[in-house]
Amino acid sequence: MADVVETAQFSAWMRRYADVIHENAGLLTELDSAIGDADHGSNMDRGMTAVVAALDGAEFASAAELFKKVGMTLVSSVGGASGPLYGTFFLRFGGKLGDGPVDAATLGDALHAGVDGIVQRGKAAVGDKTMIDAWVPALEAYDAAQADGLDVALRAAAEAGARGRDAATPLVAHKGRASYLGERSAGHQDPGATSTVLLLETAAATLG
Amino acid sequence: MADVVETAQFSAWMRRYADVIHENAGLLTELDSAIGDADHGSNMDRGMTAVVAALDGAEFASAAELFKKVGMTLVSSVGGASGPLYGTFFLRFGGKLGDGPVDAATLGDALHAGVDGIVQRGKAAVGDKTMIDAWVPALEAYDAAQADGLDVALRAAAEAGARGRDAATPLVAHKGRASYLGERSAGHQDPGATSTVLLLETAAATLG
Amino acid sequence: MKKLINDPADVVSQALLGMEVAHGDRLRVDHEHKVIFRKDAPRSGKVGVISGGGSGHEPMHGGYVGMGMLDAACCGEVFTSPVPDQMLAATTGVDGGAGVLHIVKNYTGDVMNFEMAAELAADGDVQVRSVVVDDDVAVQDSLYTAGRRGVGTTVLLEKLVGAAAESGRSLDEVADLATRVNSVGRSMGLALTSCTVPSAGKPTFELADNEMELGIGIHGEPGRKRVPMASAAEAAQQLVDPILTDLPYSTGDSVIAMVNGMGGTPLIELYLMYGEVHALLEKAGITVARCLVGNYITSLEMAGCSVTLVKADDELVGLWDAPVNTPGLRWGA
Amino acid sequence: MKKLINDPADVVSQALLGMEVAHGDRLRVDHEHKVIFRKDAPRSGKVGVISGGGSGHEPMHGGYVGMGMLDAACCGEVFTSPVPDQMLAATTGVDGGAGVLHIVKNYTGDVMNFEMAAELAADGDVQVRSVVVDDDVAVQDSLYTAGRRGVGTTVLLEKLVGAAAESGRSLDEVADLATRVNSVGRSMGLALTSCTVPSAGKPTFELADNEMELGIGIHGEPGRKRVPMASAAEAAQQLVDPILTDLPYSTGDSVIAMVNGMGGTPLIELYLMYGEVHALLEKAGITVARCLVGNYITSLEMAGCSVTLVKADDELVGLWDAPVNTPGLRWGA
Ligand SMILES: Nc1ncnc2c1ncn2[C@@H]1O[C@H](COP(=O)(O)OP(=O)(O)O)[C@@H](O)[C@H]1O
Ligand SMILES: Nc1ncnc2c1ncn2[C@@H]1O[C@H](COP(=O)(O)OP(=O)(O)O)[C@@H](O)[C@H]1O
Ligand SMILES: [Mg+2]
Ligand SMILES: [Mg+2]
Ligand SMILES: [Mg+2]
Ligand SMILES: [Mg+2]
Repeated sequence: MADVVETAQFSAWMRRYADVIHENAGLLTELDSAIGDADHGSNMDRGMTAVVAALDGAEFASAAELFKKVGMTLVSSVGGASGPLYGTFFLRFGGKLGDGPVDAATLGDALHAGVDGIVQRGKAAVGDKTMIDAWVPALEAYDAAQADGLDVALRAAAEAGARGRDAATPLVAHKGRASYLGERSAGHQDPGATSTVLLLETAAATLG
Repeated sequence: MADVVETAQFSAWMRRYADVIHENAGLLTELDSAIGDADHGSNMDRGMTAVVAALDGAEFASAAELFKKVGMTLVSSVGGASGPLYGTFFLRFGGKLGDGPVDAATLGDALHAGVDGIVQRGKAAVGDKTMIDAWVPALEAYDAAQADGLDVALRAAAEAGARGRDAATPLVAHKGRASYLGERSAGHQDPGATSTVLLLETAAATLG
Repeated sequence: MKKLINDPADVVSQALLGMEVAHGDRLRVDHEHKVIFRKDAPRSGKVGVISGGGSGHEPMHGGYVGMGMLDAACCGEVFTSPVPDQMLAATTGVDGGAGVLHIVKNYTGDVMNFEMAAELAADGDVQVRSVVVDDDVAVQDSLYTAGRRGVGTTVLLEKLVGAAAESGRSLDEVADLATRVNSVGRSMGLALTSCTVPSAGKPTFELADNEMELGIGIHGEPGRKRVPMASAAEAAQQLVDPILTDLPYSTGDSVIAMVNGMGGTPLIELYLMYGEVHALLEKAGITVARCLVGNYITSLEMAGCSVTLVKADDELVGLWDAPVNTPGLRWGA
Repeated sequence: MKKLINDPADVVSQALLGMEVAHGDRLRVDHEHKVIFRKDAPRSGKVGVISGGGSGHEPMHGGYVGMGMLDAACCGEVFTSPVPDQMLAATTGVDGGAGVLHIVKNYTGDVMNFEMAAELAADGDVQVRSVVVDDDVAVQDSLYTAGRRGVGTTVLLEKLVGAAAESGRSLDEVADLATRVNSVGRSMGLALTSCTVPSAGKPTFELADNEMELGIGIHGEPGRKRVPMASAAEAAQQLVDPILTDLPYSTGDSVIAMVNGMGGTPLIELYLMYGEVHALLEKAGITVARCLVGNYITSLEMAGCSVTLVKADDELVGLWDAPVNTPGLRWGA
């Protein structure tokens, strides 16, 4: 268990996330078919494929630079709601990482900044049945466990994110396309919350 | 068993044929779906419904006049290939019936004239897989049995027509829409030959 | 059967009510005869141009009535040729003293019904000439068959011939032009799905997910053969090749090209197909002078498309560019 | 999945190749950014009008690029908003010094991506104003939701606003007009079938033979509720009533009306539906000043239709009648 995260680990996180998204693209699109427009899987897959292509062969002086590239790449390749939201997340996240190795507190600050960016762009709150329903409890769990170290905090965040995702399933959506369905959105798992939990899980596996 | 047909019987024939067509409209359209354009049942049904409407309340001085009305009504209401063909049949058929009661020989002449009209308009020959494949053997059988009286002759015609219809089923069509299918038309029963046999069967049942 | 209709028996007459209120500024509908007239018909001294056929091919023919194209269109039941009374009403209704051209698609029913109408019109002293369109290369032409079907070329011919009539040409000139256009027009189509005739209530045929019908007409009928589902590039080849081998082309030839949707295929796919067709023509040294991409001659909601090529010289391109103002085709006006 | 495509991943870029060769006389395609430009853009001194969104709605938006309508359209992946780079390329590419209007449909993704592009464009000294179209009465508007979707009014707005820009109005005038059109435009749609997003490979939802989806958008999504399949007359009522109760109408009001097909419904049914809609409006004392019947804003091959009404005064009717020359809408030119 490391106390700090190196830039190479962040890069590994992104590559791992790209793989996991590719494997789960069908699932994400399936979830988006029920309450959206059947593209979340292909959107994320296209974006993370572009991210890997952008990372390949490139050298980054810092994690901040790496995530600037990730964020810009997602903004420029995904489109839809998830492009600006994940793009903004990584831009803001990277902006908080500084130049050196990243400790648990810095990582926590960065996660908060990223999620603040999502909220600013998307104006969703917990209970609106969006990725925010996974992010907010994940941040709370991370904060509570931060003192126990990066690894523990990230695992706690992933688990809390999953619980948040599931807690949103019975809800009626108030934001995003799912909101157009009104009552019919209840009982369906949110695709964006699902891809968020995958991001947290891969973070725990690669950064911890 | 009558030796002559009265105008009222001809009228009954047309009404009976209208009923039989209505009952078989689904079958005729089904057959036309396989090798045509799925409308022979509704075409004939629309036409014979119009014929019955035209007969209702009308008085006809002769069978010739009655069939002039039938033929014109079919021409004006059916469309497609069957409209002009059946229409021409009845116009020519009626033209040969003369003013008085109709005996077996006159009826035979009239049937021949009607079928000649179909051939003139449609230029089909036996083996082209059209209604002609039912009509031609029916005429031959009628001619052969004519001396035995109207009733026998009409029954013989209907049976020969049915054999002709069935003999055409394995053939490749050379006329009508079915011909567009080439080899694929083989093995399917021709819708127009089928409605022709129904006409002959109802003739045997009502005129004999 | 899922259709936005009220009663399978009334589809055509009710659609005509909609046409009438939608285009009342330019069109007039004779509901008794189910004929759509150009509002200002008959135009004195102008050759009248009429067409017609079964319904279910919209916008053809009713959508092509208007300045520079048809003077009237006869609407039969779905996929059923209209009856002679309809063509007669159309013929007498558009005759401005210069005679009337009948544009007939080569189907036994259409040909016979139009023939009967022409005989009746001649009795009534209207000069009639007819052109029978038979452009479908999927069907072998022979004295011993019903001959080739009339398909996509009909649309282009109605535009070209309509422009000639509008410009004041005589009946013989217009009819000869029609014959010439037909002689240089060829089409080929394919279907990915069947369609449902309202009165039949269920699809005309069934097709597996990995199959398509090649060599279809425009009446929802199965095609010449069932083949494996192909990519757009392969499909384009299967449509273009038989056209190019049927009518000899030389490098430098020019065409008016149409990639036509059968009704249920979205425009994004038709443009993609057009890209493929255009590339094949380029490879064959053929220039596309003008083109149409969209639903112009359809089979209800059938998915699929057809390709039509009309070999074009300067005269035809000039007629093509002439103003036209119909619900289905409009430019320069 | 049966589609005339080569690869689900390349549908949009390959369709753009087809658009380019089909309409190269009037349009120019930036393939890197997937932007369709009017060939003569930028026009000095003219307000640039751009729009864009996910693909799969053809002819919208690319088919509405041309004289009197859009100067450029950004083509996203199927049903996925384009990215800011695309809007930025379009914005700078059409700016003739008079500023650029962004026509945005109200979807979270579209709004956010256009916002980011507008911020970038402002950095680059292009004056940008945006209008967000939100005309779908199926969705309740509220501060606590994503608001109403942008659907059919978008087409009519692009025409009206395009005419205003063409006539030389300023950016503020054009943008204010856009806001006004949006405020008097309302739509409602229904689906008889789902559609298949190419990358998803199977239909977004399943619907029984006796059911339809009422209150759909344009992304192949299920609607507000599943209701029993209805006759055309009933369906027309289910579409028109919510529009007329949402925006108060009085006897004598005039509208521009559109009966729009979702892609897989044949024109014969759309005309039949238009007849029903027209009759309902007449009963309500509303006059149809102008109308469109056809596939104008689609969801791939979905069967179904939508009704859009834009309350129209003389100014709007005048702008409507102004010449337009695009692949999807053309008159007077
Ligand atoms: N306003 C919002 N704030 C946060 N997340 C949102 C918002 N709107 C949508 N989302 C998320 O985006 C996901 C959908 O992404 P995607 O399908 O890629 O885009 P689109 O909805 O444009 O098709 C939803 O499942 C939801 O989690
Ligand atoms: N040239 C012809 N001569 C005789 N009968 C023909 C000819 N062409 C078609 N038919 C008959 O017409 C029948 C089809 O009639 P119908 O379906 O009503 O018309 P359409 O083919 O125009 O749709 C065929 O089954 C065939 O028996
Ligand atoms: Mg989505
Ligand atoms: Mg038939
Ligand atoms: Mg027919
Ligand atoms: Mg999307």
